[in-house]
Amino acid sequence: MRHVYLDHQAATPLLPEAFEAMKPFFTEWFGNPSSLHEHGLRVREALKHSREQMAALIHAGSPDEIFFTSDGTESANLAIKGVAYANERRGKHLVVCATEHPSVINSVEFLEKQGWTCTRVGVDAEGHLRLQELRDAITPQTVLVAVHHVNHDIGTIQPVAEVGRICSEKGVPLYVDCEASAGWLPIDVDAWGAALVSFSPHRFYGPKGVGVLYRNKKARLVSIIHGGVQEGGRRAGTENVPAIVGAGVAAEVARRDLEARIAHTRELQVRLWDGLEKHVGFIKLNGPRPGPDRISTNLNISTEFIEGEGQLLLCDLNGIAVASGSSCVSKSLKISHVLAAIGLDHALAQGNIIMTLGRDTSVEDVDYVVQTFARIVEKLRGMSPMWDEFQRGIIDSVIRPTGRGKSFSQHAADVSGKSAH
Amino acid sequence: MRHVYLDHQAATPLLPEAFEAMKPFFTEWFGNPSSLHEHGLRVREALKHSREQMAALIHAGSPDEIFFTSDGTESANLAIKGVAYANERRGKHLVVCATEHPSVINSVEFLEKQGWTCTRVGVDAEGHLRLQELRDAITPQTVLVAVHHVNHDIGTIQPVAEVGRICSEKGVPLYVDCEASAGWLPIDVDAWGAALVSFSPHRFYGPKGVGVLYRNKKARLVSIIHGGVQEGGRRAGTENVPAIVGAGVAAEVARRDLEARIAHTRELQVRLWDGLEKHVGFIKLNGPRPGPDRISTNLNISTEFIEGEGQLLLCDLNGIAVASGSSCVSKSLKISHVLAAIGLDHALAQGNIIMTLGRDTSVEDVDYVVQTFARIVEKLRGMSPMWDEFQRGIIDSVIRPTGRGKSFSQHAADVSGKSAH
Amino acid sequence: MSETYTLYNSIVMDHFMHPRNMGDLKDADGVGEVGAAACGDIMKISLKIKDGKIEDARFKTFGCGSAIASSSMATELIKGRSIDEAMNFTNQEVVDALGGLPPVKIHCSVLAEEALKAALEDYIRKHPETASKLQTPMPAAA
Amino acid sequence: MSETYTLYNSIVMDHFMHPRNMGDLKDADGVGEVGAAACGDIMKISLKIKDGKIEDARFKTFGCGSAIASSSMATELIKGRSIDEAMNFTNQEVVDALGGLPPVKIHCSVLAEEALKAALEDYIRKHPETASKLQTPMPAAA
Ligand SMILES: Cc1ncc(COP(=O)(O)O)c(C=O)c1O
Ligand SMILES: Cc1ncc(COP(=O)(O)O)c(C=O)c1O
Repeated sequence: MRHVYLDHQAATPLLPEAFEAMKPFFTEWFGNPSSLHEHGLRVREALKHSREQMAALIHAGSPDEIFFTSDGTESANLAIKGVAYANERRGKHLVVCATEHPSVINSVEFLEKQGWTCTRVGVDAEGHLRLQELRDAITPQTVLVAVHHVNHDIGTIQPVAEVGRICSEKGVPLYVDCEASAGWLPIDVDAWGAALVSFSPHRFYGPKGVGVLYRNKKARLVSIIHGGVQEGGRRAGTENVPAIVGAGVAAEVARRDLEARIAHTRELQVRLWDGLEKHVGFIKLNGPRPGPDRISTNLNISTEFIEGEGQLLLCDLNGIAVASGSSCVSKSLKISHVLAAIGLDHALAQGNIIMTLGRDTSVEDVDYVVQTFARIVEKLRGMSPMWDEFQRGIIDSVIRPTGRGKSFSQHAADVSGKSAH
Repeated sequence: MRHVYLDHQAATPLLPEAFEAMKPFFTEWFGNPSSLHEHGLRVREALKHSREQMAALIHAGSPDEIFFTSDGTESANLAIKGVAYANERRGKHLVVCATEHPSVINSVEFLEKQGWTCTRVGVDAEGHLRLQELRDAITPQTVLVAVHHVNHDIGTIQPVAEVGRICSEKGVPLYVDCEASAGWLPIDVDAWGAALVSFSPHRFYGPKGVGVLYRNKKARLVSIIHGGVQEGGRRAGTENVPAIVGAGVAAEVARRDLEARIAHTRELQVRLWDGLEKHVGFIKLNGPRPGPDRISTNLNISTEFIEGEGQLLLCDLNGIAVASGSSCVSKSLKISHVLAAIGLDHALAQGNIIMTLGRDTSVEDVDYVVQTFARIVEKLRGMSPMWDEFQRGIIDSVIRPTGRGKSFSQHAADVSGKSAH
Repeated sequence: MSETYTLYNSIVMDHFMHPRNMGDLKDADGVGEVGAAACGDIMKISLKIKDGKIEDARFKTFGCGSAIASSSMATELIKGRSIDEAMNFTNQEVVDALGGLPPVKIHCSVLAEEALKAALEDYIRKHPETASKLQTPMPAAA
Repeated sequence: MSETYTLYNSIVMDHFMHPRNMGDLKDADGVGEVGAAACGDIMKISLKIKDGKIEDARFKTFGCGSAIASSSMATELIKGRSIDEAMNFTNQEVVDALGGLPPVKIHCSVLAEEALKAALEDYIRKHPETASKLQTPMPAAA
């Protein structure tokens, strides 16, 4: 059986060259960067080099603006809370996009419990932030605007440069979560006028266990993990040296291969979506069409009349690894707040699958997925009472309405006695 | 030149068997544990196994009581803030020992800025927590008592079981920072009645990038890094799978080798201190004598009339890696707050060196260190105006007072115009 | 696929991959369709009842793997039972027969119980004469 | 030791490992001993002065590597200078000659300057006749 990994948004294999670079730091150069002797100083050099590699990837002015954390989540927490706490006396208002990742949304909710207020700016049906709404949301008390570069769920590329212009006009620092874009799209912190940018190298073939936070020297930031004076006093705790070294290599390779990676995945993305659209009926692409508004790696699709987990399981049984709902929170089995924010019909949100391509995905992989997925959908529709009821005109399709029957949501509400949403 | 690594408190080399276990998780089993497909489920199993290994090391009742963080610092932050926030409505008072690690002390200081109050319980001249003072410090508003097992600086073993009895009598949860003891001393969370225990496998030959927090099911704890639902909702963020796997192996080996490690390092500790005491005059051991009150790996010594960094540098130039002051904060070059808390004379705090032994340290290593250190001290005293002035009766020794001359501190104050402390 | 790393145990996976009694019954004597508001799953069970006994059962399910497995198992278990026995059927039987479900998925077995009860109620509604013979009082409509 | 990984640059390391002018001068014409309250370092400089010129200089230092290197370098730089020139000596000369110091260690070079000035003041105190000839006014005592 063919094995096709289409969950690059959740994890990527470590680059062999990154692993090679990491190896000596486990058993040989194992020192603590805080130590003042040879063992410490050697690894301190290695951290410095990685900082330079990170700075280059995002066009940061100086490696001193790069801080290492443990992952993208911690970087997001540090950006949000670290700026909020640092500016507590200036104001206690934040503005975020409604479709931020939970690491941003939940950090904000935590601050709200501590007396901050937050405005969540809505998105259109394709997930684009409403710029005017954002502009209007900023008040003299606003100390931070947070907008992600690419949506982790539906692949929408946000107008970050425009947001940056609004922020600099209003004099409010901008934080951009680049977890879903770093290594896959060009990032230029200066061109955007971003005060903070976060990302995590494990999303572009770096190791797990390290996150990055860029902070422009002018932006005020206090630490949220307290202790020693590591990372310029902004992140206490013994640095994960091997991972930081490997992450540096991954950043360098990503920078070198960026154009090729984009071209390769874009071609496959188009082929995959075209194939699915052709061979699976009643299927919808969530987020923008493949093109300048969508990252080249992500396809978020809704297949009508069947549910997502079954699709995921049958994919897995056929060697295909995919995600459903919001990849990072799929454990909770809740429908992603992103799909809710774009106003996706409940019937379609239920049948959600996310496929994310990578540098090793091939044309053959894509063709196998199209074929296999069409069979899977057929099988699941054969089991689904909704498909049957659609055939019999009892319920209607959302994707291609026939004008016959009631809506899925209405039907679901009728049989469950409660509203489905 | 012989190379002797005596900074095991700052870092240890990764066990080869731990590294072997980690390897496949970088490039082959690279999945995200949150993923519902094969790649995710495989690594989810691996996390579970490591949790069992951690639970066994500290005699935890269930692997579900083990949470993975990024390091000991984060674990300490989570223990302190996570309990404080969870019990906010019950009370806002904490009790900690004055000689806790900065990750505890600075977490507490952060909470103090947010309206909590904290009592710091003093220690005696050897660093033992004053039990009666601790008992008196607990009020009906106290929501947490934090006491470390072993002091990171001077190796004092605290009467944790007694503290546990006081805490259960008073009905207050106890958090024990075991960073400096885990893997080197037996830990029994149930016998202690500890609600929370933290440690970091990189201190006992595990990898960097992972910390552990044990939390008894009955203790209330909320998360401090917000985002996804990883780690039972108590620590969001993609898990550092390879490190967690390697840490499990390190815990298992530590448990197996514990007795042997203790016996080996104790023998070397005694030999090293005896040798230094014999060959270097005017030298003092800080903390308890080698024996039941001191961890077997640590020697914290003060050498009179010379300063610590020079000793450290000359050691390094002779292939010997040691620490000075508080190993984790030596970058700041400040005298450790632990040495201040035991009331160590400023003259002695200045000349502070910490040597920590490991499983690979040999008798020959120790003898080389004794010899070399004696030469280093001689060289530095030859350069020191204080040594000269002591010979001439202008200043006196703290360690072996002659009754002639003024104190070092007085002299330092006279020449600098300000008090030296 | 790996044999070892699956989301559910091997019984659940088997019922998901090879569902028993999947489909509709042409001349069903009772049909129940229920939905779970919490997760959005929908389950439909059709029964063939003769001489007070469940002769045949079929299901259709819109839902996750454990929902499909739960309805497959429920229809297997229920065949051959009397209406009275069927009225006392509980989701725990499904859970046990499946060798356990993850805690977050127990509601799938509850849905199977509800679909079965709804089908039985439908039958009783259509055959009021059977109601009086029941030992178990009819549950209030869901 | 590694050649590459040292706390200070190679000039500083060289002056730390092989300090120049270490010791005391038997018949010193001026001696200054100063301490840094911040870090606890203590530095002592002795001068031999003839015909208004610093003929020889020696140091003793209780302090970190950069303090030892700073005093070694300061004594090297100062030899042969006139009292007037020496009075204008600044710590920056030490920093530059050492090829730079970490920011947190700049105070070591300041201490060297202070020790030198203290020694000069001691000389002038003992030789009040020289004071009038000075172009640089004597700094206020530290
Ligand atoms: C007692 C103690 N607690 C906590 C820490 C912090 O641990 P880590 O360096 O793993 O973040 C240390 C570090 O040395 C320590 O000694
Ligand atoms: C946009 C975005 N931000 C933040 C995160 C959290 O990153 P991590 O999983 O590295 O903690 C994710 C995770 O997928 C993400 O997609």
